Amino acid sequence: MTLPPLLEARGLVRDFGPHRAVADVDLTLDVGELMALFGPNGAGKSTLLRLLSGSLRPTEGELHFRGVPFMPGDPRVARQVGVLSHRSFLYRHLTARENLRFYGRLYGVVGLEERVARRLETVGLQARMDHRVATFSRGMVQRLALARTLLHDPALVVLDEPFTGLDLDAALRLSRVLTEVRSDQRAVILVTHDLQRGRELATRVGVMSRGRLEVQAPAHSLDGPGLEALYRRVVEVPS
Amino acid sequence: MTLPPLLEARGLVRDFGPHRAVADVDLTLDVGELMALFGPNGAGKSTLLRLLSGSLRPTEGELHFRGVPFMPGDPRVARQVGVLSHRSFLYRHLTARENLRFYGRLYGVVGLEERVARRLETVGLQARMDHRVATFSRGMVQRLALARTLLHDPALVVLDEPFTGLDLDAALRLSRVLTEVRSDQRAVILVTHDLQRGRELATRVGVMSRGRLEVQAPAHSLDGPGLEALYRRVVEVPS
Amino acid sequence: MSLRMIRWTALTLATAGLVLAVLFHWQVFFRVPTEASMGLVQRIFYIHAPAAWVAFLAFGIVALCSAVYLWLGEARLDRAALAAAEGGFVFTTIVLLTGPLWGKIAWGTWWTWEPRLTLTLLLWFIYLSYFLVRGATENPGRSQRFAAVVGIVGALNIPLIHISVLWFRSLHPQPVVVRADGPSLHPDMLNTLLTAMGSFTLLFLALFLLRYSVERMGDRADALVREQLHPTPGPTPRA
Amino acid sequence: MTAWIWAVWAILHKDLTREFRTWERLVAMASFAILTAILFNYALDRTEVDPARIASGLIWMTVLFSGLLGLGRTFHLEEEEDALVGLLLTPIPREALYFGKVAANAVLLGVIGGLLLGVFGLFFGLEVRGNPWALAGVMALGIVGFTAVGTLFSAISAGTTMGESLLPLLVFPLLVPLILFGGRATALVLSGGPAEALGGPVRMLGAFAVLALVTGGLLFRYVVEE
Amino acid sequence: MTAWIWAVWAILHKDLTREFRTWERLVAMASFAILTAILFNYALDRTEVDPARIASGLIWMTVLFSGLLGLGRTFHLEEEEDALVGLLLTPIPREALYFGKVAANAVLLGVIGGLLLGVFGLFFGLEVRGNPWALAGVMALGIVGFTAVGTLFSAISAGTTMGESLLPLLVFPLLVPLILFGGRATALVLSGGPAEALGGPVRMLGAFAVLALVTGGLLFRYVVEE
Ligand code: HEM
Ligand SMILES: Nc1ncnc2c1ncn2[C@@H]1O[C@H](COP(=O)(O)OP(=O)(O)OP(=O)(O)O)[C@@H](O)[C@H]1O
Ligand SMILES: Nc1ncnc2c1ncn2[C@@H]1O[C@H](COP(=O)(O)OP(=O)(O)OP(=O)(O)O)[C@@H](O)[C@H]1O
Ligand SMILES: [Mg+2]
Ligand SMILES: [Mg+2]
Repeated sequence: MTLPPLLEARGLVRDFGPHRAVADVDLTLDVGELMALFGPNGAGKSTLLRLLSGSLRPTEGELHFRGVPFMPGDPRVARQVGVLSHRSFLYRHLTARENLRFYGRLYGVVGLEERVARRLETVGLQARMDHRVATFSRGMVQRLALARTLLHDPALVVLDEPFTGLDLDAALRLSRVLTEVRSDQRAVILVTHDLQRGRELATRVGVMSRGRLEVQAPAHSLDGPGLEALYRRVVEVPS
Repeated sequence: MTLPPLLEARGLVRDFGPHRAVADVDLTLDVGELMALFGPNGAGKSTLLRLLSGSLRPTEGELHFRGVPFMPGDPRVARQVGVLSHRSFLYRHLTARENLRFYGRLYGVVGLEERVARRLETVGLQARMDHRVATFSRGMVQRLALARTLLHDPALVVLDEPFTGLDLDAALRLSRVLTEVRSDQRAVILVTHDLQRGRELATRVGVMSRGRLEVQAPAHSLDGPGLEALYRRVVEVPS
Repeated sequence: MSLRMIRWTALTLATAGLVLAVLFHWQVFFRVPTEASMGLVQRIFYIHAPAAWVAFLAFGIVALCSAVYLWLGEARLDRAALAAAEGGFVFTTIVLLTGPLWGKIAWGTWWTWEPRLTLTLLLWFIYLSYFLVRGATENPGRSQRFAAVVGIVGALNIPLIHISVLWFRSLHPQPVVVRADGPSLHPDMLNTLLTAMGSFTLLFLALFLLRYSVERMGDRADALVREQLHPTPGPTPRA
Repeated sequence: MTAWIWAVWAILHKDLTREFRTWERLVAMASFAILTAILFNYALDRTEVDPARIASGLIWMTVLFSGLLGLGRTFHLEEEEDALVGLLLTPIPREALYFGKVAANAVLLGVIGGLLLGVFGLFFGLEVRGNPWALAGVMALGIVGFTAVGTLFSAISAGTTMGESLLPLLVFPLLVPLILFGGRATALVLSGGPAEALGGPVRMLGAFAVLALVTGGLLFRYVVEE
Repeated sequence: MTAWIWAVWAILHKDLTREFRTWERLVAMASFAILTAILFNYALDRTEVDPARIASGLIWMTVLFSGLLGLGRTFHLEEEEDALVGLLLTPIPREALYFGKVAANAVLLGVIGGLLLGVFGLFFGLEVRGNPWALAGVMALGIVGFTAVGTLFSAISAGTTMGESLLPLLVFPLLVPLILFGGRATALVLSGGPAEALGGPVRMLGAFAVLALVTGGLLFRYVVEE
């Protein structure tokens, strides 16, 4: 018997008034996969991720998580998804630790304290954990946001430009963590503008343009120049 | 006779309470230069830029612009500086064009309308110029923020992680613009975590760590691996 | 039901309503006995009360459609609610105009602070905010849900308005029709009232349908724009 | 169910932690309340009317205004870094979020309410100590109703481009009964009126509170869901 | 100098564009004023006092409330994306920024104020048409003073972590005289009192306005200075 895919999207559409941000996207994501999404500004990547992570209601189309259809706000799914968006979702007046504790409680994380400590250590913020987020540098905020995203060991990790503001060291840590997640019967989908880094991390790459997910290809089937060529072809060719 | 440098900083220090974000930085920037600053998260890069651009008052040290000392809020200097920070400085409820017009007026830009149009075109936002910024994607906001920064043809351009959220095309355009600026008897100082891209653009590179500007070197004296080695040495070695 | 049909029914209803309107005006001026205590002005009653009831009916529809809309998320229901709300707003305004006219003569004042009057005025305000909320968000779906909530909560006032005259000592007459022990009216008065009632109801329904069809056409327009911006996909490049 | 309560508590705890770190809303509401009391003192021409006689009404007006000031920001705090989106991505039921917020706001307003009674008692020489329990009870009932409505609509106004300025328009029409009965009940207590007379308004306040909480709990999800 | 005026105008224009793009905010504030009037009506037990007698005081209270509602947000708009920082990086003098903001706020409040007079006139049956010019004058003076103070402090509170809620705490003590004299002047005009009696309070209002504008202009730079 074969298990249903972790996440499956059929005919996803999202309109903002007259503007169609995501147009008819089909996508399946299986455990052990790490998908990297590329595309020009305004292609609809963030909107697609918001749809997949259930923080935005699709205008049309349906979503299945482990074979069961779901709508935004379904707790069974929410518990297993971790999301990093353009904004950090953090409270500027609470300390790093208080932020994680708070979210940990809402996710019903068990053994919260030492889990929080561990995550803070993964992103290298132990030293600052009792400082208010308002005093953090951009990269520190991004690190904390990542810790928040991974806090409850989500089965599906959704990351929108996760490398933003991270220094070399932090970026390296993140790559390592993501590879672990992938190889641990969980799945990752991320958006980035850095083709090479995306390709190296991913098992599969996809390119969006004008709201459409134009191509998908296994990462190993492409080398650096190959991916760039593909990207350019998709973006230039008006579909 | 030699002209004084465009920007000169001596013994810059900035404390946040007990925490010293920038510690005793000396820096001179001349027209025709493009300096790229690197450093780990929390090194003090953004704070340094805020000091140099006069949006933050130094705890100690002094700043000279074309040889004349200045303090934050000095209009003579403000007119000639363009700043891009982590935040966009834009009004979400105004359209792209209204935003640029507004700032253009404040900078006393002449021939505003067609200047605005030109800038919008440089960053490739003509199509969306009459949409409210609130409806923009992250990259679009970043593009508009760049347009705002360059609107008044500043002699000194200060950019904090300007490539954030830009797609390949936009990043290319930006690189081109910056090179123009540099070769046009003006100067640029930017922060980025992308060593290679920074090195290719820059005439000079600097690495910060723990608030200190540890090294400065002409860009051409370093190849990719060389720079990375330098960076690691500076960051690892506790100074 | 097709838009064309909707518009035709609307027109027929409108004509019927107008006919009845003529009829009841004839009754009001030539048929019904003059009420003893208040004299001629009392004849405003035949506009005043029916208007109020139709308004109630309208807001009832708003609440109903809104509730179901929230439940099913069916855009049409939202449009219906909006259409009904505008009708209700109009008729409430009529009540708020005829009331004072009557009051000026019956009570010697345009307005007094008296539960039913105040609550009616507040009802008017609630639906004013109903329209405000619609326009006031970045994304349409959201404002529609907000409006729905306002519409539902606002309707809770209606029973209060009806009961108010019974609960509080008040100038405003007690129910003469809708009361436990049946209508207490001269039969001529009663059937005039009923004619007026019917006329207003038909007119309201006509207005309702017309507005509804207009809203629907708006949706069509959006759809067309979208179709232009995103023509149905051609062959997509494969990797 | 326990998870449910746990979540409510987490929200409450978070809001209060933040509050007692910045004192933001408490300070604002408190000062607003006190100074309003003072201003009423000035605004009302003593020769025309003895403020003490109309105090009960003014108390409720002040609770209302300072309440709006505080409530208006509950969801703004969440909007700052899109934290609200983050909250909605967590598996907690939306109702838990709502009741958590209501609880937090009720606590804040409770503090203010108590303060107000004291202040007005002082300025207008009211007999607050008469039977404080009745007074507290009335206050509490009213505040619960108020926050139940206010929280729901502050979620709406925070979601609009108009922000707080929309809130009063949304809630005032609904709060008339509150002002009316709250004021009447308070007046009765202050004037030491008969207990049975108190029954009516108090029952009304109770009904209002329950109705508000139920509708709020039912509708909230639709307000916040994206 | 021309550059200076140009800048003031740019700010004013920007704020008003935002306001009038959608009349939302104005409508909201206006209805807020009206609703407050209604609530006052209810809060004040009519058997105890005839609101008409104390209307002038209430008018000013309401101006204040609705004003705070709007003022609180003036710099909030700028904070959203750190736009305030961006403004301070432009070569315009800080004073220009201040006066631009004051102007924008004054315009808005002016509209509200006028509306309020109408509403109260209607509800409380005041003789507004008596001599409208005197009324308008008093209103205008008061509003200028109010916005001058309010704008300055809304800048302060926007800078503090406490956000705009801190505003009332900072502004109210200063506004007591405003309410006092404004209320008195209005009362005099409404009751058609002797012109010379009016002189006193009006002069005070004027003094307040001037003083507020001057201090505001002087202090503002230090408030927004990073
Ligand atoms: C001044 C503003 C007034 C307003 C806002 C107002 C409002 C209303 C409303 C909302 C209703 C419908 C209530 C219901 O049936 O549940 C109503 C009904 C009625 N009004 Fe008025 N009214 C006003 C003035 C007057 C005056 C001055 C009179 C006559 C002295 C009057 C006489 C009636 C009568 C007889 C009914 C029908 C009562 C019934 O059968 O239920 N109204 N009014
Ligand atoms: N709330 C909104 N209202 C209207 N249009 C919107 C809204 N949000 C997004 N859009 C539009 O939808 C399109 C896709 O936006 P999205 O943020 O998904 O792009 P993106 O692929 O993430 O771009 P970037 O790489 O810059 O992040 C854009 O054209 C944007 O203008
Ligand atoms: N307002 C503040 N209050 C207290 N500490 C601050 C404040 N702003 C910055 N800091 C501290 O100053 C140090 C430098 O911050 P800065 O933003 O300059 O770092 P950075 O080099 O830009 O890092 P990144 O690469 O993440 O942007 C950090 O440790 C930060 O915590
Ligand atoms: Mg994006
Ligand atoms: Mg930085």
